[in-house]
Amino acid sequence: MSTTSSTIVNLPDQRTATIPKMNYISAEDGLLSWLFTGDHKRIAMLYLISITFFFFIGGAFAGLIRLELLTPQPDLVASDTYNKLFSMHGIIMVFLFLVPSVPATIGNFVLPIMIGAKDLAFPKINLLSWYLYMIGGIFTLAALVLGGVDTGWTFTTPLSTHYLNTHVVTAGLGVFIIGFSSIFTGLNFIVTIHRMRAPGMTWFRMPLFVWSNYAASILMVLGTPVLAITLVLVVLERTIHIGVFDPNLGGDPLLFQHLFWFYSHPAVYIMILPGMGVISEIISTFSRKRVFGYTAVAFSSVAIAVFGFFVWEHHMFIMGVSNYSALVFSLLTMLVAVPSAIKVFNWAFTLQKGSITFETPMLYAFAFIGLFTIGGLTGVFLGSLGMDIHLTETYFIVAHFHYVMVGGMLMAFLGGVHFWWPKMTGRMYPESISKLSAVTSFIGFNLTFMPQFILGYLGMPRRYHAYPAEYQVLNVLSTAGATVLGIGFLMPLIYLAWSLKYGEIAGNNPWQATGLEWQIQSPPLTENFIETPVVDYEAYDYEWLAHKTEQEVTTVG
Amino acid sequence: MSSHHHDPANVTNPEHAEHRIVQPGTYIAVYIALLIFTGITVGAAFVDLHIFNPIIAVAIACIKAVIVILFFMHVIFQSKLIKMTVAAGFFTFLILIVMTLTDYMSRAWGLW
Amino acid sequence: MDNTIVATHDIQAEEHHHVSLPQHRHHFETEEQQREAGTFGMWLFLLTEIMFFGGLFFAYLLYRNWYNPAFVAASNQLSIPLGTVNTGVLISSGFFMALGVWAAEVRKKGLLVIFLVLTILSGCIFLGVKYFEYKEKWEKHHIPGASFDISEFVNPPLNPKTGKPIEQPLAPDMAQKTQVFFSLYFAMTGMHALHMIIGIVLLVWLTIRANRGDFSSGYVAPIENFGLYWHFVDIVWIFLFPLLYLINRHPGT
Amino acid sequence: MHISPVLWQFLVKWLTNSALFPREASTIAPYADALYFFLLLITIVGLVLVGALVLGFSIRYRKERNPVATQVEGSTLLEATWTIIPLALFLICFVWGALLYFRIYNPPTNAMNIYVVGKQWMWKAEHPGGQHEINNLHVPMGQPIQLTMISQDVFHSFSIPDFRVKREVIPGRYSTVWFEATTPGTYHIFCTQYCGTKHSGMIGEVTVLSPEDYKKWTEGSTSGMSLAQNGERLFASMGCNACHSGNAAARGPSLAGVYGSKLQLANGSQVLVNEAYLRDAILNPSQHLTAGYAPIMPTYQGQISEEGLIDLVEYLKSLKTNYRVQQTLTTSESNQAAPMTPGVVKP
Ligand code: HEA
Ligand code: HEA
Ligand code: HEC
Ligand code: CUA
Ligand SMILES: [Cu+2]
Repeated sequence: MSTTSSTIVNLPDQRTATIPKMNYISAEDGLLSWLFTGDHKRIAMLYLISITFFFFIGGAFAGLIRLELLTPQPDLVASDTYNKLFSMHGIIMVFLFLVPSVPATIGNFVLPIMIGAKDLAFPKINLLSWYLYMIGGIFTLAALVLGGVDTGWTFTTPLSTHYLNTHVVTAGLGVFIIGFSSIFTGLNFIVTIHRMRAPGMTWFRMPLFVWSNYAASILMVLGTPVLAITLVLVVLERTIHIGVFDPNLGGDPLLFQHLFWFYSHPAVYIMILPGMGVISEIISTFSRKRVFGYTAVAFSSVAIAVFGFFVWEHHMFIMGVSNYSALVFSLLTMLVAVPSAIKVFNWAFTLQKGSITFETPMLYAFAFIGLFTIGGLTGVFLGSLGMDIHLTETYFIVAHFHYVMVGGMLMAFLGGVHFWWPKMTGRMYPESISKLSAVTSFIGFNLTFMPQFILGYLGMPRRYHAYPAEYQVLNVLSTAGATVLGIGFLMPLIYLAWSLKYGEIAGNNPWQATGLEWQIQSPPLTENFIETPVVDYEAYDYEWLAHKTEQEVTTVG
Repeated sequence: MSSHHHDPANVTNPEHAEHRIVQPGTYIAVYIALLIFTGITVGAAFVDLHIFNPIIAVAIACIKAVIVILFFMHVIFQSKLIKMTVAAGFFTFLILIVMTLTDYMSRAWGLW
Repeated sequence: MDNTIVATHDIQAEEHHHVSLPQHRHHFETEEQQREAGTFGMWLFLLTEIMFFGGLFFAYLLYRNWYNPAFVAASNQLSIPLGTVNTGVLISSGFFMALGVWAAEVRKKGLLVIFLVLTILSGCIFLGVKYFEYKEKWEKHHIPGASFDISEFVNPPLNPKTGKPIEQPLAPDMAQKTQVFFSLYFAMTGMHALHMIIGIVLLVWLTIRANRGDFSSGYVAPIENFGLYWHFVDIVWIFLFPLLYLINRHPGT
Repeated sequence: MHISPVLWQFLVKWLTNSALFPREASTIAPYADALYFFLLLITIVGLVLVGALVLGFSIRYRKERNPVATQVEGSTLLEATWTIIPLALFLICFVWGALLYFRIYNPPTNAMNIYVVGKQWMWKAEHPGGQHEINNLHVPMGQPIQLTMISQDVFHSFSIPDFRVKREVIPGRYSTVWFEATTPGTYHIFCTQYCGTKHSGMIGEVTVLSPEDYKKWTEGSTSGMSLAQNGERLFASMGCNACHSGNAAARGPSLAGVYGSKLQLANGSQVLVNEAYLRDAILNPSQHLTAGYAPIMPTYQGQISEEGLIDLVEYLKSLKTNYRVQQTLTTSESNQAAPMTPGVVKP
């Protein structure tokens, strides 16, 4: 027992503790038993490994981008190579890393357990989803190996359909296939949440992580198919020259933009909502308090999902859409920002009167709140029509979305991985070095992307391979920051791997958290629960937990 | 199966409906209705009704689709959850159409 | 300390004691739960299909309004008899499918197999007719792309009796836009046909299983859920038919 | 501490030279900056507020000081507060942004029109007087300039950060933007929409001149033919005047004074004839038939470049009577080159 006054970590006696013999990892041996598993926890692990792999590929591209931008001259790579770098960086980071990040790994692992289910509703479809992801990933890698693709992650027509001779079709098909993997994950979550809750697990007893993944799943199911059909049309237009988007044949290239952003704006909420769920869990656990305004936070997730469908045109404000319609979409954009504000303030007030400790996941959660607030409020700049004219297509956008995607979701993802690591592996990560890495990435992050806001207002366009010399100072800062950031992201890779073997034994509930997943052994059994749990307490009920622990101690001891 | 596994809330659960077997009679009625409506659409297409031609065509198609959804696809006997799900799908489709049309319809505003 | 609600006794003994059907999956509490989960999952999948076709329908709506004369002229190239027959065929196949579900529910194996086979047959007829329609377009160079030919719309063939063109001739710029119609025609009917082909493959597999007796003892979820898919494909056609074939069939306006 | 003098100079230069904010060189820039500062203010206030709450609570309620948490359910009053206040602030941002947007995209009526054609990867500017520039744009100070822009291939985007204006340049359709420069000097033009390999090379400079210098510049760099004159030649050589001869018996309508008028279309609607309409009438004539005429006008799609179209459009805009057309008619029939009278060069 290692509880000091500044931590809540509660580990079993390391001399006698062991990892339970029977668990989902030891249940079966051999690679095949993983490749044909139906166990949501094993699939989560498969996903974790795959997305980490793709993250570092995407990160390597980011590194090369930043290196090239160190000097104003186009000296490191040729311009078409540079274009391929940011295109592959964007495609990989968005579709192969960030969209599946929290839902397919952490969500897959803990969501069924949180609601007391033995598995997701459709284990085979869950596995299929991973295979689709891998096939899509292979397509994308193939496009990369064969010579890359330089459309940007937005596949803008008519550039992508008629003017580039890179591997657009391969990459497009890759994204198409990954889209179905995402659809199946979302579908599985929705059915599971509706149908598989344990007795007593009412909607308003569900952890907020479940709510936010539910909201994100709605977006995945309803948004992704539109991207799919759009990519099909792009591929057809490129291969057999049908004329749906081609202005020379009478098509409207803006139609592509509409259809693309109809998915891709909701997609940015797919990329943040699950992370918000992680933050709710972490903040509650480490301040030992029920999340302030539980219902408001739960409903704000759903509100973001619903309103998220009404704002896509804000990516097209200067593209020649009708000014009146831009007006409508700008107004709606302002509305969709409100639920995020509600969440942020509720998290802040969860801390009030809590009993706060600062373990690594909590540091990531703090980073999230700060960085997401900056990223989100700069989103309001962009939603404000007149301001968007000056800011759009500059580094301001780049900074905005890295603040929400990297500063927000990636930090949440890392926080979540640290938070549930003991549950997933049965072992603790090393605490001090992980704190160091959290702080490193926070500093590196701000150094990388804060200068980009200024660059953007100065007017430096995005997707530029060379730039006027007066922008260099800020770019140097940014590149320096990216180096620090890269180190901050590499460290967890190393020490988490290390901890698989040498980490301390975690026990069932190192954080003394209330979720159902913490009431079972770590790592869990294949079946999660031997007997279906009956839930008779609200989410985040620390009094219930204290009471239960007390009882157990008295009965066992 | 031990009894506490049943959620007592299920009895009035809006997500739950008794399973019901639809009899062939219903299917035959629906089948005939669908064929008749097909005939009507084709017939209506040959009559010049100006703006009403496409409206009628789409209206009939909608009626046919609703019949199929309700009876062939059993939605009328399904739980509220399924009904809401179906509605949500078409609602999102409407968002796509209506919100995109805000752009296309108002592009020429101020030019007449 | 051990603060778990999970006892650590042997799990094997506990497992699967409530199973009543071999198809029942271990992680569902009851068969009913499994069945409803399946239906719900299928419906969610159909939602994605709605949105998938939704993108195409919007494109159609837009260009039909922009290039109405071209859409009218191009639409009149499609054969109403073939389209109507195919609509009938597809509705019949949906009807057989519905009866198949009923047969499975009342556990009549023979009937089930018959209805499934009828469904497959009607599906194949539909695709066969579609093949001939496509072939005609191919011969007339109405497939979008480099070889697309607009001459028929600029100079419509003359009616042998009256000596007048059978269609309103289109100005060349408008005639170009018939290509947009055919692009959408092929994209939409092609996607629809693709769904039918996938459906027929699944149907064959289901028929084999039905013939083995898999669905004759109360386990009908695969048949039911496949039925939902098949009916959805029908619905898509129910819209495609008037939209593509019947835009304006009253000459003189 | 020793800093290399080169680096030092560089830093000084950078700090004194628009280190944090771009120059304000157009009438719109101050408006944009005002909104920017307002948004920055909101962001800083919001960030400080959230930061203060999080840090304050973290210090006050850390475990050492507060070993046992007090459970609190939530508060409707607080929820309402942080729904309504941000909403109100965001709505202000919306209204302010919308006002700015319409200011930037609605040109004043007295604006001088310059055409810009974007193509992979260069900007071509065409002044009404016939001056052509590549990756350069000379404009007079203190005069509203409207750019009518079109792309020959893919999406581009015409951006002058120091003016705070930007607009997508679209294939197949005119888009417009306007500005009024306030300070002489040169400023960056960027293509900000990703447009292929040399996207980052699609840059240029806008040179703001005093009205006198601008006049000198126009005279110095004229090619001798105004856009309208070029258009007139095209009008003859492409055979437009065969139908648009201005005679009552002509097969096509008279085009004199058509620009700026309201046309009655065959489908019953009315349209205002602007540049975009003229361009479209040449490429897709049957899409908006003028009432009373048959759809006989051929399409010129693919037979004429965007520059040619601009010339024609300028010519049609300048066409106040049919006098020139008839002149052209006779000269072209007699197989002579179109005459060059500077009289029609009125933008
Ligand atoms: C995770 C991803 C994510 C998230 C969550 C967001 C969130 C938001 N985004 Fe962002 N966005 C992207 C990812 C994301 N975005 C990407 C990838 C692009 C570029 C795509 C490309 O072109 O390549 C983009 C581009 C983009 C644009 C288009 C810019 C352009 O191209 O011209 C716009 C315009 O409106 C916008 C707006 C917003 C808004 C209003 C939000 C809102 O949801 C934010 C809401 C949050 C807050 C507002 C913060 C919390 C509020 C408070 C704490 C209250 C503060 C207190 C007071 C005010 C008192 N985004
Ligand atoms: C999830 C999304 C995500 C994430 C995590 C990131 C992470 C990063 N991104 Fe990226 N980014 C996007 C999404 C993302 N980005 C998108 C969508 C675009 C737009 C693309 C487009 O325009 O189409 C973009 C564009 C973009 C640009 C603009 C390019 C341009 O417009 O010209 C820049 C420039 O600085 C950049 C930088 C970075 C940096 C420094 C990181 C850092 O956070 C990365 C840190 C990580 C590392 C540095 C990895 C560390 C490991 C190693 C270095 C090991 C190396 C291994 C080997 C060599 C084998 N990104
Ligand atoms: C074969 C005859 C013919 C030729 C050649 C022709 N036009 Fe036309 N044009 C017409 C007719 C008829 C109309 C009116 C019906 C319509 O709108 O299409 C018209 C309409 C127009 C209009 C729309 C304005 C209005 O008042 O209706 C413009 C602009 C125009 N033509 C420009 C041109 C130009 C420029 C050319 C040459 C490049 C050209 N036309 C060649 C017959 C012709
Ligand atoms: Cu042109 Cu970028
Ligand atoms: Cu967006």
